Amino acid sequence: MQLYSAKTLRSVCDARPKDRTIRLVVPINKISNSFSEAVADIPSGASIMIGGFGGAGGQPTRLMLALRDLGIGDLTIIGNVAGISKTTGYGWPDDLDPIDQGMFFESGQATKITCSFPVPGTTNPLSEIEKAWREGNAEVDIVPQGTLIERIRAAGAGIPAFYTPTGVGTSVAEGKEHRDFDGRTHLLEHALTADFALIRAQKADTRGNLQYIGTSRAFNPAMATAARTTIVEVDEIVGIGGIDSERVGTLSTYVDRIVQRETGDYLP
Amino acid sequence: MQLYSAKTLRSVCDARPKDRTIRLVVPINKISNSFSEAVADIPSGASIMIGGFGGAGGQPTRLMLALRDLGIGDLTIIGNVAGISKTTGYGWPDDLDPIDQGMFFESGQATKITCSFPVPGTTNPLSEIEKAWREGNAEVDIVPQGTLIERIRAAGAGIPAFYTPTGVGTSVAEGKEHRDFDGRTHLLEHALTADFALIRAQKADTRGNLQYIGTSRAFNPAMATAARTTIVEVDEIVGIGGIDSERVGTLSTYVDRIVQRETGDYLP
Amino acid sequence: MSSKPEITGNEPAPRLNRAAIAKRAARDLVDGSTVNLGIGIPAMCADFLPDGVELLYHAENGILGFKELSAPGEGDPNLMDAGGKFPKLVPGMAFFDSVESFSLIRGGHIDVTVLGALQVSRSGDLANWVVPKRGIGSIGGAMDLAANAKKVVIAMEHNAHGDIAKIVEECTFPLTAPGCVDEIITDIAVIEIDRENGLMVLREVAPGWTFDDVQARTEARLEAADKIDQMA
Amino acid sequence: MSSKPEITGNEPAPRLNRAAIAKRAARDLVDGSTVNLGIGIPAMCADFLPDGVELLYHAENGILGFKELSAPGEGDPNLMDAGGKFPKLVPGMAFFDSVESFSLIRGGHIDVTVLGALQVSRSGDLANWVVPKRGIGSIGGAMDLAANAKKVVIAMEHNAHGDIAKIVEECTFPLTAPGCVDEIITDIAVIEIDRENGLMVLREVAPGWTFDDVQARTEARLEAADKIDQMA
Repeated sequence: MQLYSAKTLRSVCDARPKDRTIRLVVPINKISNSFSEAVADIPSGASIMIGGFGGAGGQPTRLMLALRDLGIGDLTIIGNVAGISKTTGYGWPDDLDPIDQGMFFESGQATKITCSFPVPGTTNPLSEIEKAWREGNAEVDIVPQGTLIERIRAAGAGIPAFYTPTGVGTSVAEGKEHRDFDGRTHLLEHALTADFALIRAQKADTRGNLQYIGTSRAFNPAMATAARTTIVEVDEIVGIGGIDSERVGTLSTYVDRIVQRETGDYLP
Repeated sequence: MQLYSAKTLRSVCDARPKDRTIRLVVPINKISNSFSEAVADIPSGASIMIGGFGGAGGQPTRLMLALRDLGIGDLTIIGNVAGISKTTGYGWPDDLDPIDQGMFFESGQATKITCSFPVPGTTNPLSEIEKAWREGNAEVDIVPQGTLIERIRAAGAGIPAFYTPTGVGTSVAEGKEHRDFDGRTHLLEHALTADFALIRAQKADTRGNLQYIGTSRAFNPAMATAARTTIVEVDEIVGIGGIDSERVGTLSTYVDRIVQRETGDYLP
Repeated sequence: MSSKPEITGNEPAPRLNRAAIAKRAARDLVDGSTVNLGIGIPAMCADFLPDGVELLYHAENGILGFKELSAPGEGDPNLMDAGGKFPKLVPGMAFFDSVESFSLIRGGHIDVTVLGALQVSRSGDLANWVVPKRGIGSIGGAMDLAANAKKVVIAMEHNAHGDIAKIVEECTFPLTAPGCVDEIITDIAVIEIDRENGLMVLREVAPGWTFDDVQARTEARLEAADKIDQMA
Repeated sequence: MSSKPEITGNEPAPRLNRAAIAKRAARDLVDGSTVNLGIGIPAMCADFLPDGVELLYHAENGILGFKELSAPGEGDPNLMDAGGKFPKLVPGMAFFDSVESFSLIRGGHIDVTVLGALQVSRSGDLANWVVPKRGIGSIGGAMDLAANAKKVVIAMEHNAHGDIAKIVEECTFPLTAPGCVDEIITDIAVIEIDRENGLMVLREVAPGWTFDDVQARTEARLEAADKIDQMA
């Protein structure tokens, strides 16, 4: 075995510019008293991941409403299926008026969205995102869903970039590095982070462990790992031990703030 | 928006050489009657992932014993902590003689291992892997644990390669591509697949969904996705619905064969 | 832009309806396979499975093993499919997040996906996510599915409104994935794509239709199979 | 190879024992942080946490939130820590697989890791996985932890058997990660590494020891802090 001295190795290794801010998990401090308090420090110009898949289940609807009411602007939104529920009813119970990410474009607060599904098949009526895009008020960055979630996962997992076969030979591939592995062409895709993640879970314990239910996981667990600050809306906050250790969907280390919904909230 | 014709795009896109073998999930066919039957078609020269972390929990011990008894040779083993339990007792109850991946080196059946932790701190007595390595009978490829599991995950997830900061400036980085992202140097690492994965779970349903318990997950779920054929050893086979939909740790699509242990098996 | 094939005279016989297209597509689905069905005609395949065939349905938002939908007005928002509908909770289902869902797709673990299309080219290129004149569209999971499923089947109406050809020599719409389509099932034909040789082989026609009838409504050059069967 | 520093005469005072090294290292652990402790002296930190400090312990094999170990001969093989011991099941624990475990590490979500070392260089290079003369070693999770934890603390005996220096100008053993160590806590000293300037700053000495005593047992050049405290 050869010996390696630091001197020869350092030539390929820059100093680590990693974020060394130690993030505490002192349980009591994670619980916010209200949705408005939980989002109060989000500044204009922030990038914000919004969890769920699209539709009511798994969407942090109360946090979104609080963010809208905060009135800040120039936001970049990162979502998945975005802004189509209001015009199509997608993923919402029939008896409720859908609420979706289009609200930030209706209000003019958001100027950009990165997502996989920003418009429905029909254009009558126009969705808020398409309206803003047509009027030149919003940049819409459309990413294949698998690439989008993998980029978010990568940001949380310390992977700055990876190769994927998805999107090769399409407009998605424009300007991207191509590389063949085992005779198949792939694209280089980069990690996607954000200043904040607003996510939704069924339960949190006071330490910040989260439990999800059914298909409400979707983008929530990965976004929790990828944003600098993760804020979660839950139906219920329970004590330590109130979540089965086998069913923790997001580790407490990733969670910064928890807000509990009011009992009997009519919104899903 | 520009239009893209197939002709201009094809220049960057090779035909897909992907594996188009359709893998069936007909439930009844997945259950093997014995451990020896489950491994019977593994040929000499095969690459074999062995799940768990190291130690008794999550290790497919009965499948390993059946593989050893099959008597085939020239095997490449892919594991994690490997072959240290027998000499140190690592991860085994005090009252049992530990069984570990060293058995394939003791028997001379394995000629290579890719793993993160092949030898204990002490050399007295020598572990089977170290003995085989010293005698020139085994190649030992030592990979950082996080890189190893991510490479296995990548193989299952259709990611041929990714960048990681781990290993930069060490012997692990030799001969690998280096690239800076955001001012930090990273290594390019490649997906790692295998012909077979032998894994361990607590329960399977007849369709092949798996449930894990405690820390017995470890390398098992990722290996199930990465190998061409996945064989699982379980304590119990239950009917459809016998596993909570919220607790499926490995999807049935990934599982090819299931073998149930005998009730009251003294081995953990 | 899409060209209008020259069609002389009336249609030789009625076209199949959407349900019949789905039924024909369902006939090729192999028992026990893991399947992802797109919205529209593809989703209808689930209603027409042959006896004894059971499929494991995957939805991008994180379910494997769902079956029928809840009645309108019922259902749980936390148990949605990728089309925004609410399936019933059935035994054997598995829930997971989007990372795992797309690992399954991108990793090549989906046996078959049935999708709709705007255009399919002779070499199997698929365009199904954006209409150029609208300028904005939704990719969703389509690019991952088209590029990575083991088999890609298109179930669609053969022509767009105004008899516009959708099966073309080369796609003029932005692609979803090049060279990915294995088979096309329409209201008048079943076409297999021999990608290696860049050939479209007509295998079946709707009752009362001939090779020439189908070719007249298809921009791409078709080859005739040794024996052309009747769709049923 | 490692050089032997010139040591004249006997030790000025007894060195701290292993428990005392762990106790000193434990003093710097911040309440509520996510921590991974290596085997040996680092693992002993858990026994010496100051009052009111609660840590969230992470083990590579997939637990967050474990506490004390089961009694010898007891414990469940399905509830192991990364050192191969069996912790007790306590409320608030979370179990996960190795993919998630190393996403947590590599993603920079571990606040502090305390590890042992064979050598640490003046610029913070760490060597702790292989002894060159043996030629084979185990990396395990050490490279991921050393390269990616927010803070890397080394807790070890200051010298190897035979008074061999472990704190050196440049490592001669194969590295675990370059430029990663923030602080070293030994049986005779607490040393902070100012990586930006490539300086090792001696902040504390064991009772009865002086800067010169420690420097004599250290190959790397040390700087004296403005005030050198006594370890306690």
